[in-house]
Amino acid sequence: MTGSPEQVIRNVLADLPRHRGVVVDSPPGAGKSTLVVRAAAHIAATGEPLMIVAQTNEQVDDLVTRICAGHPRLTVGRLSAGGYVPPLRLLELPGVRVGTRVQDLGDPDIVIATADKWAWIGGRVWPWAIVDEAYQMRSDKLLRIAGLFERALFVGDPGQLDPFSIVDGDRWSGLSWDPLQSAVSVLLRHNPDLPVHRLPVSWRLPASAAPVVSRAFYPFTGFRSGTSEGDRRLELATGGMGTPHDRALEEAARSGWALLELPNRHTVRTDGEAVQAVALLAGRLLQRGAVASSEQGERPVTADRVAVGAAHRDQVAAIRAAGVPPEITVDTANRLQGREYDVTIVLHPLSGRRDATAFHLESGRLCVLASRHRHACVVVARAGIADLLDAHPSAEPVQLGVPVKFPDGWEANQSVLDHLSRHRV
Amino acid sequence: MSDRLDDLERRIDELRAGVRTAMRARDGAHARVLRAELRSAERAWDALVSGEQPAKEEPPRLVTVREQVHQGLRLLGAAAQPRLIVAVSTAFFGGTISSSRLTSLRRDEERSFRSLPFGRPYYLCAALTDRLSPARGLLTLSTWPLERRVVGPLSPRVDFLTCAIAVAEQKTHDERADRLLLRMARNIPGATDGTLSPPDPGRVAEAARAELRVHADRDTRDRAELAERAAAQLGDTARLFGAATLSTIKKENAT
Amino acid sequence: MSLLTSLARLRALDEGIAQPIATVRHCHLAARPMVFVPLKLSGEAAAPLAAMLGTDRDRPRLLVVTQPRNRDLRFAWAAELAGVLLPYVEGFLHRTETVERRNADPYERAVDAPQIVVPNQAGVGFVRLLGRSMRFRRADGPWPVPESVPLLGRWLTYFGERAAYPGSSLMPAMTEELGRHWASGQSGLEDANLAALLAWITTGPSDDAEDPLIWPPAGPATDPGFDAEVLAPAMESGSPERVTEALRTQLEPTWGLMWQAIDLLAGLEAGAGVASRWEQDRGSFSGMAAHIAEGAPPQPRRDGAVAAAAKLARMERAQAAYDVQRAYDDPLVMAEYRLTGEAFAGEVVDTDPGNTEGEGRSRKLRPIVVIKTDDPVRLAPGASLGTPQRRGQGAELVSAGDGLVTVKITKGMGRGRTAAPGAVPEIGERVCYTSLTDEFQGSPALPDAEATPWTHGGPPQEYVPDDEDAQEEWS
Amino acid sequence: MSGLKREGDHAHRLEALRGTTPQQPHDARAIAALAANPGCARRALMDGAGVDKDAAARHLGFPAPFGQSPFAITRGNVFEALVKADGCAELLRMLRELLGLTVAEVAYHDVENVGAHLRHAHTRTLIDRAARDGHDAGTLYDHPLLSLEIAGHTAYLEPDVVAFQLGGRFHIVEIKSFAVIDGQADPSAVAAAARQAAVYVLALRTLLEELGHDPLKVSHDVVLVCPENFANRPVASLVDVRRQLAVLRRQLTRMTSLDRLLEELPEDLTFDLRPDEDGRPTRPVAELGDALRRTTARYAPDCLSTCDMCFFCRDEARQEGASDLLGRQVRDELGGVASVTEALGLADGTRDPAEGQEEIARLLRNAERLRGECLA
Repeated sequence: MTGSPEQVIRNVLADLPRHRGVVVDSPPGAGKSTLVVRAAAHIAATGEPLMIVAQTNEQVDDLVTRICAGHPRLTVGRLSAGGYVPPLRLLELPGVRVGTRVQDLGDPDIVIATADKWAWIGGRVWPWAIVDEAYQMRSDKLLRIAGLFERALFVGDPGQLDPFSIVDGDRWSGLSWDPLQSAVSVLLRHNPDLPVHRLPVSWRLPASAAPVVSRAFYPFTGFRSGTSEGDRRLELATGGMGTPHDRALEEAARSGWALLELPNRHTVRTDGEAVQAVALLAGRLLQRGAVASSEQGERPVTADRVAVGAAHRDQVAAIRAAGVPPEITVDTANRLQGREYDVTIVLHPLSGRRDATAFHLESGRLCVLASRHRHACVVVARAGIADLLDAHPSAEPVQLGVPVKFPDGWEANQSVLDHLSRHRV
Repeated sequence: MSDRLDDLERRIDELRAGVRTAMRARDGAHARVLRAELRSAERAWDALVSGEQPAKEEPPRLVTVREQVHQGLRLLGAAAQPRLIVAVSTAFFGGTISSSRLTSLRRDEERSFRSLPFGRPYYLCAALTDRLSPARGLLTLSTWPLERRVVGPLSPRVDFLTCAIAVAEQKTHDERADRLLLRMARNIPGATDGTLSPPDPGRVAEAARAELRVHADRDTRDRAELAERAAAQLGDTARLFGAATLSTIKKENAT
Repeated sequence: MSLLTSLARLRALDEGIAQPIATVRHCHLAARPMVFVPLKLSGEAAAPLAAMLGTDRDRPRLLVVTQPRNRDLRFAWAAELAGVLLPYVEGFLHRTETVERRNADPYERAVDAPQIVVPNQAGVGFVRLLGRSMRFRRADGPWPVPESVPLLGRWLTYFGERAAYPGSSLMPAMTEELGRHWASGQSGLEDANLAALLAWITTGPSDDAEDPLIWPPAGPATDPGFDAEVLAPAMESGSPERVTEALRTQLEPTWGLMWQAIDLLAGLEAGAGVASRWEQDRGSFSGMAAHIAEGAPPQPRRDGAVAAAAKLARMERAQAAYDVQRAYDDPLVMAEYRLTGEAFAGEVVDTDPGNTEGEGRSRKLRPIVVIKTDDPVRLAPGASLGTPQRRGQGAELVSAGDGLVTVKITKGMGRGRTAAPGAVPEIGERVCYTSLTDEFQGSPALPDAEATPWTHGGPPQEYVPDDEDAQEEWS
Repeated sequence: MSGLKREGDHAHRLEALRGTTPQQPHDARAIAALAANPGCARRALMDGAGVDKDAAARHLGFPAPFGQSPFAITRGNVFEALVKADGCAELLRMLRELLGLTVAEVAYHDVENVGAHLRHAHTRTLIDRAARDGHDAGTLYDHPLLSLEIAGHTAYLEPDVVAFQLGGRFHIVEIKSFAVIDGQADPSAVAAAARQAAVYVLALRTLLEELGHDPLKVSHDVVLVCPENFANRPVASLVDVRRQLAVLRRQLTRMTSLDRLLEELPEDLTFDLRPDEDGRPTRPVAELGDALRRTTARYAPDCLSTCDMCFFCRDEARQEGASDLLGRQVRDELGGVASVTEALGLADGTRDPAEGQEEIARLLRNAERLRGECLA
């Protein structure tokens, strides 16, 4: 691992005028947004117009807020689709204008929109662009907007879920412009000489989690935690009752991880017992008045600081129906990407399964679920995942000309499971 | 007659099914018996359908296989595999041999030599490996110097380039010769313009010579050393057809 | 596959006969389909061995390459194949209708289109490879072929590509179509065997279907035992008749199965969306014909960046539409969504047809319908809904719980102050609502291929088929 | 001490399982196939004991549905000969184009020249010399013979060609006759080739390690040579086999840890075919069947393309009415319900859910209700 985060950011900024494209890989919570805001201000300071591309409306709004907070004198135009209702906090910002057409925005320093919205814009070329969450963006989206800018900074997390399609895209596999590949893969295959930087420090993941996530999902590049052991503390205000759920929360508060293991059994996806356990854990966490203290100070872990993650939508629905406090976010891995919480409760994708499919083994899925927390992550799973991995047949097809993707989902799952087994309740 | 044909067809179907069932059960012996019956039924069917026994016409053979191989090797001027010899023979001498007929050739030659040493003006014989054993699948001429008949590590490549030059330098070029030359030229750096059109023979020869110069010194050295060993250690038969094993050499040396 | 299909498979296994998983037919069946059963030589990528084809079940054409390693014979076979397929395909180009388009010139669309039916997915793959191996050949130059061969290559490429397009019926694979309508009591893998699948549907499972001596494989791969014991000796004998007869024995059984399968599918009534998808097929077919008529070059070896993105967008759109249409056309398909809580059906127990929202000029009719359902509803309030009973309408979920769902109709009520008769479901009517809706959102434009950006390799070299393409060896 | 004893027992038990049937040697394909269904105890035991599964299945009256067409075999042989013809002229061209092999690097060693019995030793010598001498070593090694320890037995492996002098590293060359068309080949065929090549990579790495060299001198990129498009002309592609190597290592480790499976077996259990003098099995079929049925198979339809025992196990699954017959996905969807009648009983309500089955019962009953409603 080379250089401090500050040094990396400076290197990135220095590279911007030297290359047509610059890529920055950012592991979970490594200050990607901070980098985007810094780079935006840096470019805007040159007086040249900048466009920013993000993937979802929430991400766009979030970036607008951060840019305005950090650089109140910059003017920002927020492009949106017709049906979009901007949140109040955005309308209150002085330098921000919202509109559906570029003409409506005046002539701001920065124009920002989702990739989907940018695809409808034409007739103008920006000298600079920043593409956020570029690993989650499909390359066909990039194809639609790449004509809008001359140079670009691509920022994203290579460890999360790859983009996908509802149709079979095998016909394009091996092509350097395979539309189903991520924007970054296609960009780098055509421009292999572009510099790729890596943010080396996760500010989100605590010292207990960074090495685990790094080893399992970023085995070749790696990253470290920005905080040391003991910098983050999670305390439960009220005592437990000695139930497995309480003990799991105590273990998580103590060590940052807990595996609440249920008896080995093959179940349906919406395994009632596991769903119940997840809901119970979420409820108990709030009841016991968890308090998180960190370099940001001390604050209670309120419902909005807790998330519950699962692999499938029907699991999410079942968990919700099982009585999770409504303010707690419950969602699939896909939709938790890029989010941050104090504590997460995860239903393990392989829990209760008899056979692992490629979907279940996709390393990005587990990576997202295991890297959203600042303090602790509680995993609920049925026993037997180790046997399931052991029995997993390996017959994945191999496409010529498609670079092998690492980490392998099997290895990543094994690595995480190995760590979790030390925090079993 | 059509009754007879129907009967035969039914019988053939039965036999085929029987053979395939036996084969799936890996019952080789039973399958062989049925297969023999099947072949005779099929022959009878052929005879009925075409009204006569199909007699395969052998093309008139003017030049013996042996002589065709000799011609081919003389043209190539280096140790070569049967496949290449056949291609050369077909392209330049209107040859009719197939490489399968060359498999027993070397053994026949050896037998003939043993019964009457040096009774013929030339023998089709083996190339010799660094162990002085016969190299697999390579033919040479007895009239060549030993240096040309031994193979060091670089010799397969050197021989290939030598052969390519020889093919390129042939005066007459028809379509078959062009195709042979193209096939060889594609594997020599700089010998083609990258298309599938017939290559320029001069360019091919030039490119082959250029690569040859890279290997020549070392290969010549290796061959000289091998040839010296062969001359010193092998008797007449082994010098032409290769020493079978290490023990053969010892025995031959002893006598 | 859903639990509903799994249950049907379990039932099939238990009862020894396949179970329906569709109540209507979801593919178009042509009045005069071309059944095409090709065989290839083992060990080769696309060396044709034989094909049985035709539009008349009683008079199949058998085309055979009696010596598959002889390229002249192979090209002759290709020309023969063109002699059968091209007249069939081109026969549909004469009768057309004029289609008006918004923002574009009107165009001519064939009133009917060809349909080439192959036994299985591997058959489609083989057609694609055949097309690939033929379309670059030329009628002049060093390896000349009959002019019809490259033309056939372009059509086969087109059909093979179109087969991957969701909902298209120009080149259906029989086992796939059967499998969309019936669940057998065997695995999906075993369903790829046409004889086995048909046995499940008609008479019940039979191990005979896996015995190549009784039911030869439906191709394009032949049975290795047949290759070893029958075909190889026949070829060696040098008797074309014997080779032909041998291959006939391998094709005739499948030929019969194919027509049996067509009859089975024909026994189902077509779903409502079938005609509109076939209309798209006709449009696509006419487009391809126009393309060829304009003298455009053959399809490139692989899609360029822009073409790939455009095709992906079209295919995704087609897939979404196909999924929605099948559910709206077929209650048994909709049941899969009811099972997962994305749809619900039940009886209307209360209505407020005159409910309005807003005041004055913006006052709008928003009838309320309350439905009693046994389905597990997993839809959040505010979810927008559609209904197969009134396809023009849109609705919104107001609340759900305790087996009662309240729905507000938000679209398709017209401007009147009261609802048109029949527009609002009556009490006692059975209705179904689902969050699955087919709302077409146009996809944004792609750059022209010449303007491919630097991120995708820049403008591609213009594709001109060269001599190398035409002379590519056919081993 | 006890570990040693256990290991001895283990080997002894495996010998007993095989009985008088000759040991079935593992080739690269068989080793690569170990990963096809690792959860199957029956297969693990048969492979571990070196039982000839093909012979067993035939004897049981369930011959495997595999066969290779003579046309495919001929095609494969002809293609390999073409690639290796004229001192590997085609191969040299491809290595020069693909990996930048320099023109000077052409030295060719046919390991087989020494005769079959010395091939393995000669391979060792040549590879040792190459790893030691570096640039002065040969470039292509034809017909090498490598070995790998599989569950206590030595398996001999024959890679097509080993190439050296590509950046100072050894590369396994794998020649296959399936076509690469416009840059793409059948992904399952490529995967099979990659799994097989990974076995060679591992064997060669093991050899280097034994000889005291750096095992990573063997590249994890293998050179896959296939016919291009519809012609015979070979084309080479690099295939990264790191994933296959990881899987292979896991499977080989599993092979040596069959203890748990062996412990559960009755003492006298054997899969012996009792071959007569001609090698024909004489063991009563029913007896062999019973012996095999005392081990647990994990049948899945994928077995139909990967395991010699597939028809036997499918038949067993049918008799048991196992939902495995319908595929892994169906089986997984049914949660813990393994039998068809049980699932149907839960669906139509004729059977009360056991503890833990309430959920799947509810889902199945709902599905049954919906089907009934729609088909009425």
